[in-house]
Amino acid sequence: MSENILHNEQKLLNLLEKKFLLKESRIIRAKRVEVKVEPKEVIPVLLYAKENSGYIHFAHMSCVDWIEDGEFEVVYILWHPEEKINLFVKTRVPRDNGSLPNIDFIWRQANTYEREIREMFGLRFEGLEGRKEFILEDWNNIPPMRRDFDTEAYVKEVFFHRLGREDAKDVREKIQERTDEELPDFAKKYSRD
Amino acid sequence: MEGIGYKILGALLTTLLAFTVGMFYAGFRRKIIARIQNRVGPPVYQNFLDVLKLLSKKTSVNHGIMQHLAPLWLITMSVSTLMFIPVLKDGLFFTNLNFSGDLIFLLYIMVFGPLGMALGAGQTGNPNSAIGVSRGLTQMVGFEIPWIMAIVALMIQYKTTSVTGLLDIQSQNGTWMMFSSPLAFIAALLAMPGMFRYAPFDIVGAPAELASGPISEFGGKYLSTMMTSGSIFAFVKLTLYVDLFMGGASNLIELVIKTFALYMYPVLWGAVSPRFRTEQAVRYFWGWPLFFGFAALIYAAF
Amino acid sequence: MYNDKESQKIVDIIQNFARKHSLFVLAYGTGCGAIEIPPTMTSRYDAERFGIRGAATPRQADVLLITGYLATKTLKRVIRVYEQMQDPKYVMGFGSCAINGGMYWDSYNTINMLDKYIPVDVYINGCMPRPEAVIAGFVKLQKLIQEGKADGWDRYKKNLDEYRANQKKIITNWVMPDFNR
Amino acid sequence: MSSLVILILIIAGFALLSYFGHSINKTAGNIAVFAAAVLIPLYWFTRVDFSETVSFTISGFQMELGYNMYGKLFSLIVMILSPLALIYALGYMKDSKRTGTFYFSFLFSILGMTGILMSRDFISLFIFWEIMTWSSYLLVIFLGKDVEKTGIRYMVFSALGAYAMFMAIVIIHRNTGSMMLNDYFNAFGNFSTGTKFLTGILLMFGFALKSAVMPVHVWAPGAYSNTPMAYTSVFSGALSKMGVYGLGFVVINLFAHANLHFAGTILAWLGAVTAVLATFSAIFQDDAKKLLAYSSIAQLGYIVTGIGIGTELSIFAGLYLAVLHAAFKGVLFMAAGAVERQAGSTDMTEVTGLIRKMPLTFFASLVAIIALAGVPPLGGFVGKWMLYESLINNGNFLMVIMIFLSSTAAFLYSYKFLFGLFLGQEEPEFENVKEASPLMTIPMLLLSVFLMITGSFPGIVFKYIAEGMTDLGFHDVNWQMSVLTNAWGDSVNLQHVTLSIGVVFVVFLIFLTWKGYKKTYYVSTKDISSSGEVIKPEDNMTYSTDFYKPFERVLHPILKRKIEKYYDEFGEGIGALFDFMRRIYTGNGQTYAFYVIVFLVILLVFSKNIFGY
Repeated sequence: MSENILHNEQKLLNLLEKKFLLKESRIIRAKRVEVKVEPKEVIPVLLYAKENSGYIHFAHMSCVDWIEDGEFEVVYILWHPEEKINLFVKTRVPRDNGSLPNIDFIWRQANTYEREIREMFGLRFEGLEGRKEFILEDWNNIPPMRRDFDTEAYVKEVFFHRLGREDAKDVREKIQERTDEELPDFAKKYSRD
Repeated sequence: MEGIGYKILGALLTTLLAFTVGMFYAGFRRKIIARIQNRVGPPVYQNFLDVLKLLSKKTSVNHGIMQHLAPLWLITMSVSTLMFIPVLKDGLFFTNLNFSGDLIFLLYIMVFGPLGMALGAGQTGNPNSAIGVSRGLTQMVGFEIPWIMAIVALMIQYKTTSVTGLLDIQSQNGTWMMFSSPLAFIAALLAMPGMFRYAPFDIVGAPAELASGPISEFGGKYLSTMMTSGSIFAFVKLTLYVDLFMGGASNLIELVIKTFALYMYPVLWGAVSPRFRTEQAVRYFWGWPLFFGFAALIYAAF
Repeated sequence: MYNDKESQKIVDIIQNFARKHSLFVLAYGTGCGAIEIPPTMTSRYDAERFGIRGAATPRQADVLLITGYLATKTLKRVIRVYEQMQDPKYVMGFGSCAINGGMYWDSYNTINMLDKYIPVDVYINGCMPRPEAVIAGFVKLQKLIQEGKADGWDRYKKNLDEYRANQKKIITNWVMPDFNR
Repeated sequence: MSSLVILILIIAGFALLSYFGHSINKTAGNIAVFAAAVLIPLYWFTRVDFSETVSFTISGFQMELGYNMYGKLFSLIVMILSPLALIYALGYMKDSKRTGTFYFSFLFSILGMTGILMSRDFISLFIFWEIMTWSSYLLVIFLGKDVEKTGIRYMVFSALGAYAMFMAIVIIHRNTGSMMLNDYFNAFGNFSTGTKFLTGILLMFGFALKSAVMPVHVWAPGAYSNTPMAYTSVFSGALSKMGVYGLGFVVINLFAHANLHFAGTILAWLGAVTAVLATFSAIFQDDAKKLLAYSSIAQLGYIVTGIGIGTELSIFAGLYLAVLHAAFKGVLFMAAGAVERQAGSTDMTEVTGLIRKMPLTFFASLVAIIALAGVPPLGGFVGKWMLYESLINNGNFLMVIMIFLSSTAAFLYSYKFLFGLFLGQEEPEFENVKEASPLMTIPMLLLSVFLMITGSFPGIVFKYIAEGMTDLGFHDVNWQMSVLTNAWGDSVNLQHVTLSIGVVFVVFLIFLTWKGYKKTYYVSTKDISSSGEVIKPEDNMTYSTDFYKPFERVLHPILKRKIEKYYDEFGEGIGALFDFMRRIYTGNGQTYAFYVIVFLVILLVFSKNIFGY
């Protein structure tokens, strides 16, 4: 990796570092830049990236539940169509009573992601409009994508299970148990033995 | 009294004939389309099984009296229209009541069923049904005009308005009207696929857009009555065309050959066609068919 | 009456013959199985030779195909569609997802056993079943109809309370119209 | 005293009685109206002597009243439709104010129509014509809606018509020295060509205006839809027929006798164009009343076409359609009124699903719509058949196509009317709508029974038409009770039609209803197949906005713009043209009368200088 190749990435980092108070910033690899900011810095950084640096495409927005730290990490992924660089803007908010600013006035499609995150993680976005119910229907448990939501217990409680699946082991183990059975001819050539 | 007995028997036989022939034609249609698509296709008697199955459904649902009556209006229209069309030129059984109706009457009675059907479809409250009806009525305005022009041309040319009269003229002249007034025949023929509502004019019941349109709330015995009516009506339309333009038929075999030949035209066209939009369909009908209709009228009048 | 072939009346035999050879299929396109239906119906496998044809609305349909996993949200719609169909009606479950949840067995929003919620007459296994398997499933269903054993609709009416209890366990906000046949 | 004078006095008396009755007490007034509705037709049917003539002289002008058979035919419409509409009005106007004025004007317009049909001279014709116009004007502005536009427009156009008629009358008087209608007809052959045309066209203009023929129809949609529906049934059903009555005797007596057929042909063409354009406009209306108003114009177009053609069968068809139109449009306007009263609106994009709430109204409208559409086996078909056959026999093939186009397109608005108001999803908003009171439903049902009977036995109407046509110079008109015959000898036997349709219908009704009777379930209109989605009660799934969008798209390249707009702008143009008249006309009757008198004086004084007679 020569310096030349990472020229654009470095330029972006320098600009952002000069303008904003970044918690952390690094070039992950070529075409990948990551910055970590405070929640209140999110809108300025995104606006700056969009208006001044050419990151006009809002590619994705996702949320990670860091239950150990008691925080949610929200990742905004932007894309520069000419320089072909992904910019990851990461921010952390407290799991309890944390909230983020709404950014759907910058990119309208962010509304969809925000509503999904609101529903799946229970993270609040200030000033986000739209129906509360988005993908889930009549959900009255804790938001299902939180890590303290015990999916398996929920599934065992709510759904029925067909016998034969109760151990829920990997299929390969089941096959392993049957190795002494005679395989049919056509299956032999796919066999691992 | 014996005459009346014969008449009733004849009427029943005619209805049965129309039903059977129509059903087999629909079966052939499915078979032919399947063969064109390189499939085996269902057996030709498949439509009988469909009707029987639908009839044997244990429940049927309606949204009110108009929906209950809608299939009834359709089948009443089909059977009554059949009663006023000479199926054979001089059969004992198949003359029915054709002496007491004429072409204008036939045109109007043919609308009786679709109107009732539209009312029934309207009562279901399904938006797809209403959209289908709106499309269907619009399409009707489209194809009726060239078809009426063709008929009026015949009527003005031969100075009679009854089907029987036109049949007599054809047997007297020894020529079919498709040869003696070809322009009218072309106009009527071009309007015909619209009447059959096969592709590319299947805009009313377009399953992919409208979930089968007006009939989307009809099931069980209602749907089976509609299918019965549809097959009878297909036969009626074909027979009317044969009577008007192809000199009628003096026995059943001739009738079947002529109607089947005529039936192949919308079927084969439909088998290889996508679907028109409504306004495209109407513009089609108000294009060349209308031109030929005018030409036929001018030919007939001067 | 439908328990064994000997006790069928002649009317039933005729009716079952017609029902067997005329299956109007409503493909409820959930999951990946929906893509298996077009090849089944078109030139390559041509299901129409068995009298199987598509129906656009539940009112006209005989067979409801559940082609894959069912999310709880979709289940509500499926139940609605199933109840709108006219008796006798049959259900076919496609693939392991419909049978036991398949790879989504531990998802918080995917049901695992379809037959606890609506009566299933035929399951086709596979992930996804190929069109040959689908046709084999149809043939099996035809056989069951012929013998009068495809009586899921009857079971549903008889055990409505049980089915309702299972359905309401998942669909907490129950706002469906009544099913009172 | 003569029975004719007594009839007029009775109607006038009842008008005053109901006016004063209503100013004392509503019940008293209603009793007076009910008595009028019963006694006037009773007197007409039992006591009026149709061979009687009354003549008297007022200031040198000889006037004569007396029925001929042609007038009797139209009187039949008036005498059957108006009482039913009066009874309907008792229900319809129950909660409104100023009912006294309403019934007074209503009865006076009946008086005007009755008078017109028994006038044998131009002076009394003109007087009664004006009585009819004034009283109907009062009813057009009765609700106070849109007076600026529709009221003034109606007034201006009526005044134009009146001027035209009056000019014709003055010219005729100059030429013949008599005011008698018959003298005019007899002398017509000896007139100079200019006079023939001038009198004929002026009279035709006056009459065509009332029957809303194409260039002068602009007043009609607004006037029909703004009037209280109880009166609109008479307005459209009977009052517009006065124009047809006039056109009939002008066209047939003058042009046919003086071999001026082409004038009739022009009239027929105007009728056909009216029918097509008005039908297209009706299709795109969202208000049921407006739809019916345009439909009335279209139907009057058929009638005018029939009369304009001038052959025996076509006039027969035109007159038959006139009778039938009175019946079915009467029912439809009454039904629209019932819906308006019960559900609060006639906007077809709002009102849906009243069929189970108002079954009787629906049934009556269904019958009327089937008759309107001309579908066998109801009475409308008979008129349509005769009209087509007469046109085809006559070789007017382009006109046939236009009429066919119009009546095929009529299915569109026919369906839209029924679907928009009665079918579609049932909304909780209209949960508490009740069927209209028997006072309103019974007149509708009576008229629909009439429509059903005429489907198989149109002879009951033919009888009067054949009698009436003898006065127009067609003797020995062939008619049979239930067989229609055209000039080429082709026929339709209506009893066979009705019988076969009836038998098939009943057979399959039994089959469909009995087969699995216990397994047929009723479900609500919210239970529809909508991809499994559960429709909430407040969700309205009815497709009623832009209902004929495909058709609009079809017509778009032909007309290049929306038809309503075209009509509106046409109306606006005419309105602007007569804008100066609004300054002259204050919109009240006295100034109008004053102007008419001034005009009369000017004409009488200067007519020699103007026309050179």
